Amino acid sequence: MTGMQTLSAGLSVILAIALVLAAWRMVRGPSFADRFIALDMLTAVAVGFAAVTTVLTGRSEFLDIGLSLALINFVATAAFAVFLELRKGRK
Amino acid sequence: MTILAAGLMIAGTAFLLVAAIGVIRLPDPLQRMHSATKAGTLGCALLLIGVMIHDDSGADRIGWMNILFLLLTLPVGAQMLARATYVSGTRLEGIADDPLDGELDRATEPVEP
Amino acid sequence: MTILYAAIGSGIVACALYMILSRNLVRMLLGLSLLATGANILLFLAGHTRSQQPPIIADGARALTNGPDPMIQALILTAIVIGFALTVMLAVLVLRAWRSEASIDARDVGTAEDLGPPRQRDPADV
Amino acid sequence: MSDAVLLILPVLLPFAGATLALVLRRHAGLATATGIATTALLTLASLALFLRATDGDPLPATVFGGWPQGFGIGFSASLPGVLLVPVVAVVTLATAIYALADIGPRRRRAGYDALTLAMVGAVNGAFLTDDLFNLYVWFELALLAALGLLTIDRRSAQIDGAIRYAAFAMLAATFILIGVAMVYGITGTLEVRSAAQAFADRPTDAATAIAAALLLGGFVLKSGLVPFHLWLPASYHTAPTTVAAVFAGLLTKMGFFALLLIFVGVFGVTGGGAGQLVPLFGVIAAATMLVCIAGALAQTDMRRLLAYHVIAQVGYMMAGLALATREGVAAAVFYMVHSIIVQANLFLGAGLIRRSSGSWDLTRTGGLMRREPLFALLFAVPVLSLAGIPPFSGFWAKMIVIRASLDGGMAWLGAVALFTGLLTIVSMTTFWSDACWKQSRSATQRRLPTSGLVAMALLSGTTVAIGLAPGWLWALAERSAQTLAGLS
Amino acid sequence: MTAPLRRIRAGIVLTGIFLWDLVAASCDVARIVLSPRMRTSPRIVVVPIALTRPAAIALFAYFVSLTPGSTCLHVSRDRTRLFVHILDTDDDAATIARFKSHFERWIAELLE
Amino acid sequence: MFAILLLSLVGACLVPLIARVVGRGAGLLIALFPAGLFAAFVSMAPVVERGWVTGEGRLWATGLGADATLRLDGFSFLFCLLVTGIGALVIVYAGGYLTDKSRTERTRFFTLILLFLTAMLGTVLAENLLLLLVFWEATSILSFLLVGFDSKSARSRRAALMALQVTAFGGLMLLAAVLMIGHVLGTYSMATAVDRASEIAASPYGNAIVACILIAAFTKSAQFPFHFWLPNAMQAPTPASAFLHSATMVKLGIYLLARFEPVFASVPWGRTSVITIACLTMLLAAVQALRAEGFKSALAYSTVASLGILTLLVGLDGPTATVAMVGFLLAHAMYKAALFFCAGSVLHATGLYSLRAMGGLVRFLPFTALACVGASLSMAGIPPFIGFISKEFLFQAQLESSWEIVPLAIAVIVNAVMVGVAGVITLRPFFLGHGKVDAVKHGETLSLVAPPLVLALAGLFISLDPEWITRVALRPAVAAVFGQAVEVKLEVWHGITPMLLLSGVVVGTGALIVGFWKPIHLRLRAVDRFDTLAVERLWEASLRAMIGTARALTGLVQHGDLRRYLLVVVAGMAALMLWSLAGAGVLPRLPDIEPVRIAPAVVALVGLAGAIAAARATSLLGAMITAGLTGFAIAITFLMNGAPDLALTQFSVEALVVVLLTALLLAVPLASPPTRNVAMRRRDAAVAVGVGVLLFAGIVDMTAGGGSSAASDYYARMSYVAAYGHNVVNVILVDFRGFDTLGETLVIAVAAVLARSLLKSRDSDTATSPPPEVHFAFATTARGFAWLLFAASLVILWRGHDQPGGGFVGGLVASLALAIVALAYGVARAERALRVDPLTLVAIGMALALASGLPALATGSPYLTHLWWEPGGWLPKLGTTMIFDLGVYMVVLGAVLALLFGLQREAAR
Ligand code: NA
Ligand code: NA
Repeated sequence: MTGMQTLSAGLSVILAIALVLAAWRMVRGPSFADRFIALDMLTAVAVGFAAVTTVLTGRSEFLDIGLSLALINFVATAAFAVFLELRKGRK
Repeated sequence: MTILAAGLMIAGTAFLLVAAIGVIRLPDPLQRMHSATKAGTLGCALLLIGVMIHDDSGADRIGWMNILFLLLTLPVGAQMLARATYVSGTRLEGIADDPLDGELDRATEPVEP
Repeated sequence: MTILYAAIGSGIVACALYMILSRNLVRMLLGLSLLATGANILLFLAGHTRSQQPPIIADGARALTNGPDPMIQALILTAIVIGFALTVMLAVLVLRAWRSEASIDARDVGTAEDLGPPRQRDPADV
Repeated sequence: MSDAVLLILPVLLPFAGATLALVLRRHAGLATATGIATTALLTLASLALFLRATDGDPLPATVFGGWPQGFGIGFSASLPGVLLVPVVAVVTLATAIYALADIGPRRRRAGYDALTLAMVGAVNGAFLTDDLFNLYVWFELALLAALGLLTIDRRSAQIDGAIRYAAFAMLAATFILIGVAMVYGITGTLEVRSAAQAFADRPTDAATAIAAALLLGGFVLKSGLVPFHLWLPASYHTAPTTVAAVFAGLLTKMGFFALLLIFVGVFGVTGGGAGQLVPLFGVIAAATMLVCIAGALAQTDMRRLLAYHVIAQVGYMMAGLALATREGVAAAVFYMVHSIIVQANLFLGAGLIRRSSGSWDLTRTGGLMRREPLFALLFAVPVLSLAGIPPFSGFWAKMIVIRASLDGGMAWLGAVALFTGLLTIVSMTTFWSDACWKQSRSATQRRLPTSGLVAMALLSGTTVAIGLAPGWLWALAERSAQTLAGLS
Repeated sequence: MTAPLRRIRAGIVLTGIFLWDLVAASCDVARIVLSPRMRTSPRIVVVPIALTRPAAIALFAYFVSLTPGSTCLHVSRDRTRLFVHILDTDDDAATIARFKSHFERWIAELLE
Repeated sequence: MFAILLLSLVGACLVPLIARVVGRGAGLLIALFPAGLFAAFVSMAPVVERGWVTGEGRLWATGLGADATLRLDGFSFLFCLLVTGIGALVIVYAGGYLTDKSRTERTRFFTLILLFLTAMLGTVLAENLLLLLVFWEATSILSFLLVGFDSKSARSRRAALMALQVTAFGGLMLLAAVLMIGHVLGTYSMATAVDRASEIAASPYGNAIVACILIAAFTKSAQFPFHFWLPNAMQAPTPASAFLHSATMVKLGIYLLARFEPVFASVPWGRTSVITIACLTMLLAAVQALRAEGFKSALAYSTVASLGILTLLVGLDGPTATVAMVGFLLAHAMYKAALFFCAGSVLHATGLYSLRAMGGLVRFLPFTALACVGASLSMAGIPPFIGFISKEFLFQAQLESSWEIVPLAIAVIVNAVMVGVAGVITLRPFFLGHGKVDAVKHGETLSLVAPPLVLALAGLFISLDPEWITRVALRPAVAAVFGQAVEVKLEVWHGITPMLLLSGVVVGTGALIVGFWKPIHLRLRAVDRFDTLAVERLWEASLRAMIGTARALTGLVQHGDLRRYLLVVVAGMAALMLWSLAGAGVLPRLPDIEPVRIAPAVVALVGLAGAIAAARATSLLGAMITAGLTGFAIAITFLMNGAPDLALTQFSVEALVVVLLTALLLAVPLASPPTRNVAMRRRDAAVAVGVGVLLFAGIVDMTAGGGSSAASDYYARMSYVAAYGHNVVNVILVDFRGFDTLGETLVIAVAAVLARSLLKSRDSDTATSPPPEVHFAFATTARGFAWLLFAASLVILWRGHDQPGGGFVGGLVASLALAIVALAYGVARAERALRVDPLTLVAIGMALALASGLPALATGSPYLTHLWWEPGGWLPKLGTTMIFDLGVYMVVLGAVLALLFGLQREAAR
């Protein structure tokens, strides 16, 4: 294992902690908005994971995933925002 | 170069962790959002730049596009979520006078049951 | 690692089954979606994979060496998409049920079996 | 036509037809024409395949993509698959004819033709495939198509029935999926022959035990066997007649076929990792027969009554499998062929009765003997056949199962089958009498459409033909059992 | 200066300001978050918009939001006011002025 | 012989068509057909006298053990003569009797009768037991149709169903017996079965076989406790009653018993049971015959009694019993058929049912009266009629057999009652009570009087000159049944014997009964215990109870609560796995312990936490988001374990699920109050965890087993070399296992069709609701994002063969592009932006995917063999896989959009 790989493995642990924190917010809420804010956080963390995995494996294919992830999760966020706005009028 | 890459990666990861801590610690959703989307973006970007410096296997183009997409999507998503948060009646901490009152319909009760 | 993944996959399946047993149709639907996710983890273990390399032949190489089991990944991919189609299809059904019964409680959505009491019928009355 | 083409046609034709029907969906007439034409071609192709596969000169398996055996998905031209494919085609043809009167432009525009053809293609795929995961895919396709057909009128009962069906089926699908993946994880292959080989060579381990249980549970559910049968009487009766007929004919049999393939073909009923489950088969079979015949006796709604009979019949097939003998498996195959035709026919008949008397309820039907004597005659065939009266196919089917039970040393199972047979007679004769014999108690008295009678004649004729020449089918069933057992 | 050149200059300046703001404000956020007694004074402020083109307004809102510590909540229907949520500020007027001088001016140069 | 049977069958279908053309005389014409058959059999008499003949054993269903072997011996021959002879008379009679019916109905009747005749011949000629069973059941079905011939009458239908259900029950018992015999002996030959009777009795199935045969025979021959269907079956038109329910079909039980006498005699309780049942039947029938009010019902009960006598005779040992049985069989068939004809004529003429209402009919029906007298004398056993001879044999057989006095006493009583009944039915309607009937609806016709007269006279002539019939029919029959030749001598006068004395007693008692019929009759009728004791009610009550039980059971099982249904499945699954594991008797092995990688472990645990949170969530939205968290974590897990394609797909699917489910959640209430109480939740959790634990055990064991896949290795080696792709997963999807993908594509397409069918809103073509008000920034940028996503999807599609991606995920991403448009500007705008109907897209995609495999067929390769073209230079290599993947892409795109647009529209309503 090269030094960079060791570093990446260490960084991935920190990322995992960030993931746990974001997940905590997602599970706890309390509001729906909180949960989706946590999703945005998760997106960033996931891209981070893609980045460190790239280093760990020496394969750039994983970066492709991060690329799409930003776009994909944007749609989820948008859908949720629209949902919240439309939902407010209904019980 | 490797040291620069490592430094950027460490800094990026640190920012991501800080952002995550902000998401936990800050008191209301709008404030948490600042932390999540902006610090998160920066952290990701730094991390990716570090990776690109380290890795010369042709990931540069993808890495930069990755940063670009994050920069494009996260702020727009944040704006939408922010407004939705406001509109859906979520309790906001420390907002004394609300200039949006009368401008946007706001649910009196939070949508969350 | 394998044992951990097996435990987590099984745990997700258990949670999903618990949700499926709810009478709320949307919870049931979410449970079924979760079930597919949990199953995929278990499927992944059937590949006996311990490599973190992608199943993609590197530039210049002619064959995949030291890669994970690509077959099981192809199967999981198929399973993910099928699970997705089924979940959405069930969502469509639940929405229609809500439209016609104004309830998502399975106890209220029972028209299929609500044929009234079976007519008392005398075998001699033919 | 080359052998490879012949093997793919039973699947490719319906799918191509489904695609065309989807393109033409806005024009009900063209969609109908597509459906009929495809079905007719399918019948010819299936018969051709059957004749070619049984002409003595072995028909090689095809691996799609042209890959070597074991490295791609293959179709084998072996029994019982090639025997069931033409049976499916005949039922499809009959229902397509029947649909001319039953399925109107609205249902056509909602995709009736595309959905039916997709389902038939899936059933054929399941009957022909050599690959376990491929089998799973066909089950999913059949499930979705079935749900589409079930809800084609968008009635709330249909939606509810579909939810019940879907919930069960998705559970089953997951269990099956995990089971198949475990087979892969244990043996490293998905191809039935290699998997069978691998299981034969190794001692039973926990993984095999769990995988076998998962596959058993999943396919028991798909076959509608007790205790996982509850979805079937909760949903089948809500479907339009034609659809219910297709379901009754094909779907549960597809599930049972999978049980045969896996527990005879892959595990080998007497050992190879699943031997510990075999004692349960008999219990399942007996419980299915008894619970479901009770269900049938409790009903006066024709569709529900028939739905219960559908499962009770699968119980007989399961009894054959439970014996874990070659004769028992052959009996199950024979029973499948008989049951596919008769069950579809009964639903078609019920639909015509409903059409004529305006009610699904047997206490309000009647008078068809007088008004439609031809119908009464045609309908008597599946009724008597299901009741196991000679010389119709059901008599032989039942006889073979009971005989196999005796030979297999499980006389008690034969006794249960016999008792169920008695109750089936009670149920079916009352059914016929209520529908045809007694006076009509309803105001509606519509004439029956010719297409409906033609469809029934086709199926009744087949039933009579099997009944008069059972030896021919029995020989094929025995060869099927041999082929299946040869896999393991 | 010709229009294209002005635009290029505006673009470069905007990028620079934005990068600086991103880093600086992220550090601010980090400081707030990591401080043991975390104290923020969030505000919703109204920023009057001098821009007219929708794309320009959207870009303005985007820059405001991309900068850590502020998020555009809403654009008034007549597109004259921007409602911005600010994570930590004591002086509304200064914040508004900063938005206008940092972003609006250069966006006007770039797009108007 | 086979030819006769076939001829009979064909004739049964064709000959009755005469009735459609010819009116009144049709019966006489049609009767020529059975008469011809009769003649044909008579012409075979010399052969039968010498022994028996075997029919052709046609190869029919040899594998099943069923062949078409026929065998004509003396006993069969007797039946054949009876069936064809009486059949001819029945048809003649029916021609006169059914004058009220339409031509269609008469044709139907003649067809049924002739078919029945064929079935009877088949039953008695069959040597193969399965063949016998086929014909046996056919007689039941035809009897059913004939009893219920007048289907307008509820009584007829009820009687018909009862008859069918009882006899079909017997049929099943016979089936069981036959199959058990086949199992024991390995053959279905009746002759073999009789030869190896002791072997059958000694087998473990011996008792069961005998019991089944006895039940089958008792149901068919209306023995106690199955006797009740026969009197009810009198709802049949009288000619049918005469034929089926007295002369022929009901004797099939006797036929069976007689054939299998060696078998049941080999078990200790065999004869006792037969004789006991016979005695019970006789007694009961005798009493009921006296209670009977109607002409036909009195005859019916006397028939039951006669069948009891026949059963008794079969049960008794010794040659004389056999002689008596054969003789009585013949005599009874003749006189009872004649009496039924007379009863039918009376009914036909007067329309009256009750014996007490009739009287003085000799004035109107003189020839009928004459026939009735003749037949009754025979029935009463008055010399010189044949009935007398048979009765003498009866008593002789009883005296000679090894049985005690009880059966004898019963036989005496029963025979006395028969005398009484014979007297009553002759005297009361015809000769007593003049003036009760003033006029009749129908007079006598030749068709109506000839058949009974022929039979009555035959009864007389046979007894006066018994030589011919003894030689031709009786002696061979006795020999066939008894197994060896027996000297049979029929004589009216034997001299003073104990039998004659008994006959005297019988006749005397009978005369007393005739004299005091009315008081006895009324007295017996007053005792309604006979009604309540009637097994008929028991049968119906048991049917009712059975249906009640069925209903209760069904209500218990099929209660309609989906939750409990699913609990059965989940718990059942757990039970199956547990059983399998325990039955295999193995414990799961543990895989080698590897070092835990912390980050992936944490990520996966987050996934589990999400699942637990989803299970505990109190709001649906919370459950959706936390379930999404699980999906997200699992996607990262894939990412970190070398599965970029899976990660990408899982991420896309999670996003799409959010988009689609938020549309659903817009409509339904978000609050999810508990639908189960604490106990239910605990139980559910326990069951769910049980499944989880068992799955865990299996999976862990599987991973411990290790393993490698030849196919996977092959794919790794050949993906680039043979299929031109770097991304092995994608190559598997589009090429190695493209057929799976094809099926999966269809799954998605079908989901789209379903969505369209369910969700197509009525106003979809007209104006839609205004687009939602969204954030200005989103409204301005959404279009750009959509293009970006679309471009990304094309890149993913194009690069899929070599990089992560492919048609599936490309399609998913492309649908996200339009989802953005729909979210920002409304569904209608998104639909316009797409330009084509999503379903059309699906269809085109399906066509492409299906067609991409076709070119290979032209080259003789299997379907889906992909063709590649390498133009060289800077041009990329092109293959049909690309068409395939493009098809997949389009199907996924179209299908997701159909679902999405439909859901959004429906939710916004
Ligand atoms: Na005897
Ligand atoms: Na004696």
